[in-house]
Amino acid sequence: MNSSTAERDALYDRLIVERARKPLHAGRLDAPDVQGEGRNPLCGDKTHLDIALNGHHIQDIRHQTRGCAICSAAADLMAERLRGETVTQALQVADRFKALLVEPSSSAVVEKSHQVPLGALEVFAPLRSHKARIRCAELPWVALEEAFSHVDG
Amino acid sequence: MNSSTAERDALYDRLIVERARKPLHAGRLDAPDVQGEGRNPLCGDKTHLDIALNGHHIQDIRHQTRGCAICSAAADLMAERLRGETVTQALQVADRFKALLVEPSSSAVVEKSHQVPLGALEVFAPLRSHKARIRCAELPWVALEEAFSHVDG
Amino acid sequence: MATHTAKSPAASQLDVQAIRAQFPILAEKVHDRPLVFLDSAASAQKPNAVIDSMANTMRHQYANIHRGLHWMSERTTEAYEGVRDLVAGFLNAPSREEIVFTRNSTEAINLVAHSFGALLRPGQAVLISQMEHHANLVPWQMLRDRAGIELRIAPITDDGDLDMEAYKAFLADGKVGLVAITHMSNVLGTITPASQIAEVAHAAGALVLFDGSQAVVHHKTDVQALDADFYTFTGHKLYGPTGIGVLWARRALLEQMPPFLGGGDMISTVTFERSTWANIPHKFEAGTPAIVETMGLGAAIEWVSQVGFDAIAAHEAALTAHALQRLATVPGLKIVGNPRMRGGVVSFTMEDVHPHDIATLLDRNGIAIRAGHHCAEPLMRRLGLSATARASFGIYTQKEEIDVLADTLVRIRDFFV
Amino acid sequence: MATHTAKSPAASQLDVQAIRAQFPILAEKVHDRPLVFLDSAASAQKPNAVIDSMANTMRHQYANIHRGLHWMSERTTEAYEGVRDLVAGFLNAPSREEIVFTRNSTEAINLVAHSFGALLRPGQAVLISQMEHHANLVPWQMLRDRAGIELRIAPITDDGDLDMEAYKAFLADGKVGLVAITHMSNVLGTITPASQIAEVAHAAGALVLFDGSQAVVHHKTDVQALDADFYTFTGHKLYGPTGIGVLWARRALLEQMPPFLGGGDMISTVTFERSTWANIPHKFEAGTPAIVETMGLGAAIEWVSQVGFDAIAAHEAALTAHALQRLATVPGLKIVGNPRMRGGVVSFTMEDVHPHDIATLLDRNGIAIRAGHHCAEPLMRRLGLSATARASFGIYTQKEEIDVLADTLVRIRDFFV
Ligand SMILES: Cc1ncc(COP(=O)(O)O)c(C=O)c1O
Ligand SMILES: Cc1ncc(COP(=O)(O)O)c(C=O)c1O
Repeated sequence: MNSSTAERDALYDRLIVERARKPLHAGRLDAPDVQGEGRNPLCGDKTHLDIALNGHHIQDIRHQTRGCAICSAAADLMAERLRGETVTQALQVADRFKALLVEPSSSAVVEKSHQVPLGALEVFAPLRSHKARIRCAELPWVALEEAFSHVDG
Repeated sequence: MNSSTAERDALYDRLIVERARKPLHAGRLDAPDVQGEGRNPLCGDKTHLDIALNGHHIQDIRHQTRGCAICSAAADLMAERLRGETVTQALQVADRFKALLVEPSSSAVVEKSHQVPLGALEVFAPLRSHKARIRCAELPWVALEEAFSHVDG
Repeated sequence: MATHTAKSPAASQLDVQAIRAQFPILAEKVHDRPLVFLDSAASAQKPNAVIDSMANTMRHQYANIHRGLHWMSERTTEAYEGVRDLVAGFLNAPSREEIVFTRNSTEAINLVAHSFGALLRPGQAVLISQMEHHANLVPWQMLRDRAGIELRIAPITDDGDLDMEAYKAFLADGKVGLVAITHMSNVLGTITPASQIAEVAHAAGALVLFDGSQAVVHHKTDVQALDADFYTFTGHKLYGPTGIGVLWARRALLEQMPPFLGGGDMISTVTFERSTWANIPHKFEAGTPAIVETMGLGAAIEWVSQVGFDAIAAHEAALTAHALQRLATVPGLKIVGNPRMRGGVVSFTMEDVHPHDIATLLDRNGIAIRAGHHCAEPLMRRLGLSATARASFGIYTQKEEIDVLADTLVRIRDFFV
Repeated sequence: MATHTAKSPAASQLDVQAIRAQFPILAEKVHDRPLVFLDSAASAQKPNAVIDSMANTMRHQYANIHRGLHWMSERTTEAYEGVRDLVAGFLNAPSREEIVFTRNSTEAINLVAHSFGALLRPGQAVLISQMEHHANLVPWQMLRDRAGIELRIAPITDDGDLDMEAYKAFLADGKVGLVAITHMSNVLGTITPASQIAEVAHAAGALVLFDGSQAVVHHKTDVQALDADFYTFTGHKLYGPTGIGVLWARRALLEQMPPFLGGGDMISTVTFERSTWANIPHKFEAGTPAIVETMGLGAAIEWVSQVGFDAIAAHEAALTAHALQRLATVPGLKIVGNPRMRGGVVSFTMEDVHPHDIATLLDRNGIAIRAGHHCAEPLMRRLGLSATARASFGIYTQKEEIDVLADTLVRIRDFFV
């Protein structure tokens, strides 16, 4: 297996493929407190988020995604990672995730990474070298930001 | 003297320079039968023609030219060549002059040249290799065509 | 200029290896794999003839054109205007003055929408089809919103052909001033029945523009035989440079149309009060044109003509047939569209694998295809899709590359299912 | 990217021979004489850095840009967008999104006349000057005739400077929405006092566009220091390719302005009913751009920046001073214009010898200059001339070439008198 194939497999980590095929956090909530939507008009991808809050904590979070494997898995792993976090923590994870997708150049990023662990979301790191696909992984986070734009942190 | 200098001298034949400086047929007529004007908006050159007819014959012809040496000399040598010709003959000379300025490719041109001699106008032949200057020499002939557009040949 | 009509059996056999050797980029590796470039419909690669023509112009014979009285300018002007003759021959245009150089097909269509659009009256309509590239849709929407021109959309059949009955019906009320339709779809590969489209349009009193961006690459184009009124194409898809495109239009139309851009070279005289326009085609070429790119376009046309459209068309037909057959064997793969006549473009989708994922995974194997809406969003909506994957073939494409594509698609699908 | 501000004394000494060696065309002969190219203001020659950058793009790393998901497309997109960064640095623009690629300066000005022009209201005015190139005159005439915008012309002094008093007076009634003035005259060589022009315009509530086609070549440009609102230039005069130009405009203006051309890449979403536009700058870049030429422009900017504007400006100032002095000794020769600040452009006339004859006879000696109205007919009328001869100097011009020019002019005059 040469390095390029290795990288390919890294980009499409088994976890990504599995979550894209069989998401664990897909669906809608009966009574979401906030909702958000992300759309990429360039390819028609779309994520809808339903979030139930308990005070400042995310009690439940579900997504409905139509998109590529990267986008679908990102939505599912995001939901998994954020359940139970506060809104503030969730937005910190969002920042950290964005930083993951650009070259790890500034030490500020490294520092932050000690504070907010990304967990399974780290599988998206190889996207760095696939600029054109980065927005696929970002789409659920766009929806998240929209959902929280109505909540004061 | 290398060939390029030779060609230069050929293009600006002594005759052209002299006629440009001291035209022999410049001026206006008191009572022209027909008049014509040629303008080149791209450089501001301008020739005005006054022609006196005697029946179908060109009795007198004068030009007033503001332009480069090629244009001025062409006007003066045209006037000289056409005085005394019929309108029909003048237009034949015009055709022949145009043909002189393009590559002598067709035998038709050669044939014609036996019929209508250009005389001193032959000095403009080197213009062939200076496409951008051809319209300088053509301007007086544009004026001629305008003048004769009101005369039935 | 090479003849377009060499028709010996030998001429229609294309020596793909010899051709590939003329495209330096094809020797490149991508992710350690040999480049398999199946994205020519987006933009084709360039042969040495084109690259060298541009470089040599800049190395040996360059100056700004028109009205320069010195040797470099006169020679460059001659060469530039010589390409106009070449293009006229390439399209079989009645006259060189009918060839207008633009940046690309998009600008050519915008020019028509602006300058011919100015001759249309409110209440008149422009008729396009459901399979247009945005380049042949958005300029007409802008004209509609600016000038009160109605925009009509002729439907396509499920196979991806223009629905000729519906097309005729759209022309029936005589309000359509212009039909603007692609000569070949960049998504479905459909080659439209252009002369029939023109005949029907003319019978209804409409003029007709063909977007030839894809079509000119694959077969010999003859605007007189098509009875077209406007025809556009773009250099970079014809193995030529970027930055250069062509509008052909009938002389009488160009003469009637007001200019598009103002500036140097397109005027006859200028005063502060008023300007008058140069003769066609210069009226439509404002400012310093893409001189070097025009030389490159000339080289591309000469090069393609030397290869010969009989050979090109035969080669691409064989490739396309092979691709349709091989792709049909890939599990879960669906070809999009089944048009009566097809150029070297095949769109497809795969069950359970999004086109973006297909493209990225193919790329990891050195295979370049395009995925997305291909600048034809409304067509995607008509097809009920948000994106397709698209492989497109050129003069340098090898059968074996299509085999690699099909085999890799099988592996990708395995990976996802 | 090379720094623009290296200021060591060594850096401002330009090694002309080393520079000339990088321009292959300068080794050419014309009419058996070494080429003396004094027509750079019309279009400059190209260094190997530019030629090679274009050829190597086509040889090694080319595909259509934007939305391509494969390696060649991603790398080409990065390189293309990288040039936007370079241009932003070159102009000291606050943001890369403010850089719009066009075909040339002419298209850039037409874009502003169209899209910013659409924001002006009847009764408002555009103010230009008497020394504008047709590119900065005709688009405004077309806007005037289309939209009922008044067109005002600020006079110049007999020396060829903008008449600042008259300029202020034209702004006094507050109706001027836009001042559009050249940053350097292509006929007189005048470098206009741009920051002063901007200050006066802003005080009167007008925005200001500078036509930098000539200016950017000769000195470092800083749109923020000038306090400009729009700035345009053209690649081919900056030792770069044809087919590529630049519009810079303030972000807020670009965001407000409606798009110019419609098509692919400039949209966000498209339905048959309605389209929405992409973010700036893409909103203004419809269709496949001049990709290869953009790379060439990037190479030109890097190359010029490496040479350094201190060195370039010093070299050209020395050449121009030498030319003014040498030409003054030619019998019957009159320099046209005597501006306070002058770039490397000198127009002249000669008693008894028409500029066309001068140009042709110089050309017979291998010397390329321009003769005519230089796309500035109204300026010619203001000067009471129908044409001038114009010598213009570039980075590769040698003092000796100016001597050859002057000597040959003496011989030409002898020949005629
Ligand atoms: C059918 C069709 N029309 C128009 C265009 C636009 O061509 P360009 O981007 O060169 O203007 C394309 C290519 O993108 C196309 O495929
Ligand atoms: C001052 C000025 N403005 C505008 C232009 C137009 O440049 P382009 O022809 O590249 O659009 C030129 C050059 O011809 C010029 O000198």
